[in-house]
Amino acid sequence: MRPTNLHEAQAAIEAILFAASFPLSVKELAAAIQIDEDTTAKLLRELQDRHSCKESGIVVSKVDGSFILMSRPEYAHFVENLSARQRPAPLSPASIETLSIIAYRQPVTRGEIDRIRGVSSDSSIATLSERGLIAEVGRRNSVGRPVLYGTTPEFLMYLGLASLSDLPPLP
Amino acid sequence: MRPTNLHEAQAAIEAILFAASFPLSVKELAAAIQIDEDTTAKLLRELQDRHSCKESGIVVSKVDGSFILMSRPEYAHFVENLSARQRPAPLSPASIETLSIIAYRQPVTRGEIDRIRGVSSDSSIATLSERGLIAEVGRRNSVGRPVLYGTTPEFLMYLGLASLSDLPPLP
Amino acid sequence: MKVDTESFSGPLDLLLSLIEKKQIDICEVSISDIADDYLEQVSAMEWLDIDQAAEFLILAATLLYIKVRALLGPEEVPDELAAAEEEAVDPRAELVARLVEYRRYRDAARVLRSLEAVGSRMYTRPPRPLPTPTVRANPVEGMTVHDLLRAYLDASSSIPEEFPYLPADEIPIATQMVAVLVRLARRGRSGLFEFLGGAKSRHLLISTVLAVLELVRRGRISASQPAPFGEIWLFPTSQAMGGAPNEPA
Repeated sequence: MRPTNLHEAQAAIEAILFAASFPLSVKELAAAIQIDEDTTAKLLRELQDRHSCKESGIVVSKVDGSFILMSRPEYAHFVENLSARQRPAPLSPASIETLSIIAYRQPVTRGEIDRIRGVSSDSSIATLSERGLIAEVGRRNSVGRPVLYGTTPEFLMYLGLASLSDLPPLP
Repeated sequence: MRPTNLHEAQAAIEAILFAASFPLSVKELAAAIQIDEDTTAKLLRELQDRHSCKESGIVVSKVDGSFILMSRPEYAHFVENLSARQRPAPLSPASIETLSIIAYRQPVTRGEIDRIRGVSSDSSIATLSERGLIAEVGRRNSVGRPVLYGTTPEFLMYLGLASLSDLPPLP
Repeated sequence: MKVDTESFSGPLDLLLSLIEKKQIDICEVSISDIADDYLEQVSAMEWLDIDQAAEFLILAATLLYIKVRALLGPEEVPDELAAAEEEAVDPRAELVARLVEYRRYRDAARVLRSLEAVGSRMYTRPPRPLPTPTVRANPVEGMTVHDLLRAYLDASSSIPEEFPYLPADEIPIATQMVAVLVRLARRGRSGLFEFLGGAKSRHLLISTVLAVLELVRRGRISASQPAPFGEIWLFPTSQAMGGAPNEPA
């Protein structure tokens, strides 16, 4: 299916550039919207003009003969403001549970965690590892040599614990 | 440094939304551009309007009270023409049925889902969790303390809904 | 006829589609009529695994049970069956209620499917890392060790939810398959209702029906019903005694 008019064709180019993860050539864009390369090049120039005023937060950049959308460099410091304020999302209930099992039973395998929770804990283990709260601490000497997990020094630091023995005792 | 005028502020919002590529709240955006939340909300509405015509390949979507830029759905097939973005495989009949039970009855346990469907929903729940459309949201305060499931913001994005209250009423 | 198991999300989906094909209201439907359609479809299915088959067969057993009850009439229900029934609610009413509830979510799923067609085709920008903040944020902000203790106690008191159909003391289907084969080998033929009438509990009844269905499917026995609503006769086939009943089909 082709765009029905040139306005639509230009919007389609914008949509493609937005969703693409790398710069695209006139040839590639022309093939995607099934319009000849000359018209595509003309539409790209117009799109570049439309985004060239300061009222647009997005610009069309030409890199090595290919096109890519970027945020306007003048506003880069606002983007930095945002990232400086970004707080990681709070841990999900599943991740807190997984962390608690690792904290109290370490070293512990994935299988043991899953058995206690009654559900798969794969994504929780990934999140906790990514945040540096748990780490692989070895392998169990049993069939399959499963990985053992334990908490990290950062875990103690962030929870204000001097050592694991400061965890509240189990009733 | 603050934007010198409202045009610049609006462009800055657009630049931040483009760079972030995840949903941002009015509060987060207001903090990043150092402008009050009311004005930020007004600028966001204007930005949404500016992108609402078919000449724009990008739209401003509201998901769960936060904002994100997305490609206009009318141009999806052009985006998919470039192998960079593959259309996600539609959910299986069993998975979409499981998803609808979770969406309308959340928070809900695995046992309740199985009872309604008359079959085990283990593999559907695994698929939906893996695709980030559902998540564990806690445990029910009853015997066995079963895990409760609910939908995620990705679920809203996946179906193009602004909030759960926009779900069509249950037949 | 080959029926694709993937085209139905489960036994209730299949049953509901059969009812809707006849354009009958769920509450008015004759379960006895529908039971035959359902069994015909189920026996034409190609099973991927035994768990999946079991889910469809359990409903088949329920349908047969309702049909048997309807055929016998209240005064003819054997004592054992009547006793088993007293503890349970009317199986027909129970099934209709389940179908009505299931239908709401199946229909809602159709609506979600239409939303999926549009929503899933709005693409976000591929995520790229933002400029790295200079100070690393606390990954467990707002959480205390007491939250951790509570979470641990919560998780360790959990019991996985069991699939709610088959009671823990179910009679293994394989055991009943052996029993059916042995009886047929001795007598040459037997009536289905005779088998079912001997069931001492609802669980045994279900296992027996499942065993019979499984044996028919594997070609170990054959079944015939000479007259409508009459006795269903079971016969051993030439392969009746070939191999253990629990070997893969």
